[in-house]
Amino acid sequence: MTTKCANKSEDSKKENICMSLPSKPEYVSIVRMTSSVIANKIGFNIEDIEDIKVAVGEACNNAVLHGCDSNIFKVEFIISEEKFIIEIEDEGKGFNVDKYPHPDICNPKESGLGIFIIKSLMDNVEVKSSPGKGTFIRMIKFLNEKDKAYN
Amino acid sequence: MTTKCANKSEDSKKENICMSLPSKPEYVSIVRMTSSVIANKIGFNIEDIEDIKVAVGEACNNAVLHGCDSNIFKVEFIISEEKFIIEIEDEGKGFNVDKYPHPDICNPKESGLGIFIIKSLMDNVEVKSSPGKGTFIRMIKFLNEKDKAYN
Amino acid sequence: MSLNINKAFDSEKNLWEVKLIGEIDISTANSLKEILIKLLEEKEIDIKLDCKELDYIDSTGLGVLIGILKRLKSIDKDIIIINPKPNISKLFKITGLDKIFIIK
Amino acid sequence: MSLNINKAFDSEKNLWEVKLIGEIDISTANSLKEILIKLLEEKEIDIKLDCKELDYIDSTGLGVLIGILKRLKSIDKDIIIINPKPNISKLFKITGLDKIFIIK
Ligand SMILES: Nc1ncnc2c1ncn2[C@@H]1O[C@H](COP(=O)(O)OP(=O)(O)O)[C@@H](O)[C@H]1O
Ligand SMILES: Nc1ncnc2c1ncn2[C@@H]1O[C@H](COP(=O)(O)OP(=O)(O)O)[C@@H](O)[C@H]1O
Repeated sequence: MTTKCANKSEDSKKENICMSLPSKPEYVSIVRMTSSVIANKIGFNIEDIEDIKVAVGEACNNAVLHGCDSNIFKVEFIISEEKFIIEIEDEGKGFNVDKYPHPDICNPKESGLGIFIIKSLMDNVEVKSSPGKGTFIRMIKFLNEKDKAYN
Repeated sequence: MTTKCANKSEDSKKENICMSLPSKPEYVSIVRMTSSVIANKIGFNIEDIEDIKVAVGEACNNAVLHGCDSNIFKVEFIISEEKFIIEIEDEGKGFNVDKYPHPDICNPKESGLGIFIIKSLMDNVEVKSSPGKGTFIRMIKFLNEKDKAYN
Repeated sequence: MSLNINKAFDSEKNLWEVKLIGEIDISTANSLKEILIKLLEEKEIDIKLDCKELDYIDSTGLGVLIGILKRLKSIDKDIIIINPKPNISKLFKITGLDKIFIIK
Repeated sequence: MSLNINKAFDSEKNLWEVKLIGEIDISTANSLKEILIKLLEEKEIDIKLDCKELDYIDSTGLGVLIGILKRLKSIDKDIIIINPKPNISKLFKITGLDKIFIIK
């Protein structure tokens, strides 16, 4: 077994779960499920859990669709008391983050909604990509005060 | 992100999912859930999925209970058409696999059932352990012909 | 974790009634596309999608629906979406697609 | 993904009726132990466990039940398990614990 994951961070209150999976469509739902199980454990409400599930699904779709065949993609779940960070990384073809197509409702297209949906559903989204090397996306959902109190 | 996983094996028909998690009780159910989602995708019947879930849970319990604090444990799911292999590894205190306590129904004890349960539920179980270094357990469930045909 | 699709021709209202059960995602969107295209090859009429038991849809599923809608709009036909769950309505809303699909 | 425990005193049959809802595992077994010990501190009588809505148990949960049963057996009392799901019955069977607990 060769999995290696630091599972440590500056802030000792944070805890990490790392996954790596084959870049294939049939594995995306496993990551979605895992993200919703973790979000539920952290204490997010149902709407937030759904948002996280969709956003994670979209990022995995991109990793798989634009990743290379017979490759893998990696997911890291970073759990703390007040937020849930999810990082998804592929070694696919990458893209120019400054000029990918944005959705235009007057001229709807079959593709180009993924990142827009992620940004709409999550509180904070960061995308880094190097053409030819791969893509990294970090998304954050903050736990609202009400759900925190409920924990 | 530092996850590293080969996700490749001699047999190209095999595919791997690697996870690493903090050695804490609250993360065991995430691995259980993930194992049952994967088993379901492979095509196992409900009874087999339950068996896999319990066996994986028991192995994770041991990794967490006998692992070191502030450490991690690793899980690898190896998926192929005819079987599901799960490997669980910790860097905990290890034990002597030739003389750990076996259950005795005439004198039931609060502990010592875990490995017995795993061996009862899975088709093939292998345990390797080095005192002071850690423990590795590999368990296999074969897909029966009926479920294979159903796929 | 999978998608079931039940289809029926409603001769009274002259439309395809399609029940979506399960999840539309990257691994199931293609089979939805194939089924809807086959229906339109048989008869190019309105499609009513009953989403009562649809638990999940993502951009790959929305993309399929947009493609089919464009084809239908070009002959003045529509896609009507009924009974969407809150998470599904939300996705149509944030993407603005609630303005081009008929959602009931 | 969690455990709920409802407890009631059945004065007619003089036993504790405990409903287990959810999952007993490494992260919830301890709270089960504490609750059962508290009940026995109040009254050392038979415990009836209704497992109709118990979805999962593992060796940590079985260990708790064994510990409590040993204490009860020493004063000739019992644990009675009712309505176990097939996966739970199976676990009692393969461990031989179906021979020391009363399972209905
Ligand atoms: N992980 C990725 N690797 C390579 N290119 C990507 C990745 N994610 C997004 N892109 C590029 O950005 C574009 C927009 O992505 P997105 O908004 O998710 O829509 P879609 O994937 O449906 O086209 C994609 O068409 C693709 O060119
Ligand atoms: N991952 C592990 N690391 C260290 N010791 C272990 C591990 N797994 C099992 N053992 C040892 O083997 C014994 C039997 O394990 P098991 O049958 O699972 O029962 P239990 O964990 O309930 O005691 C344990 O008590 C422990 O001493």
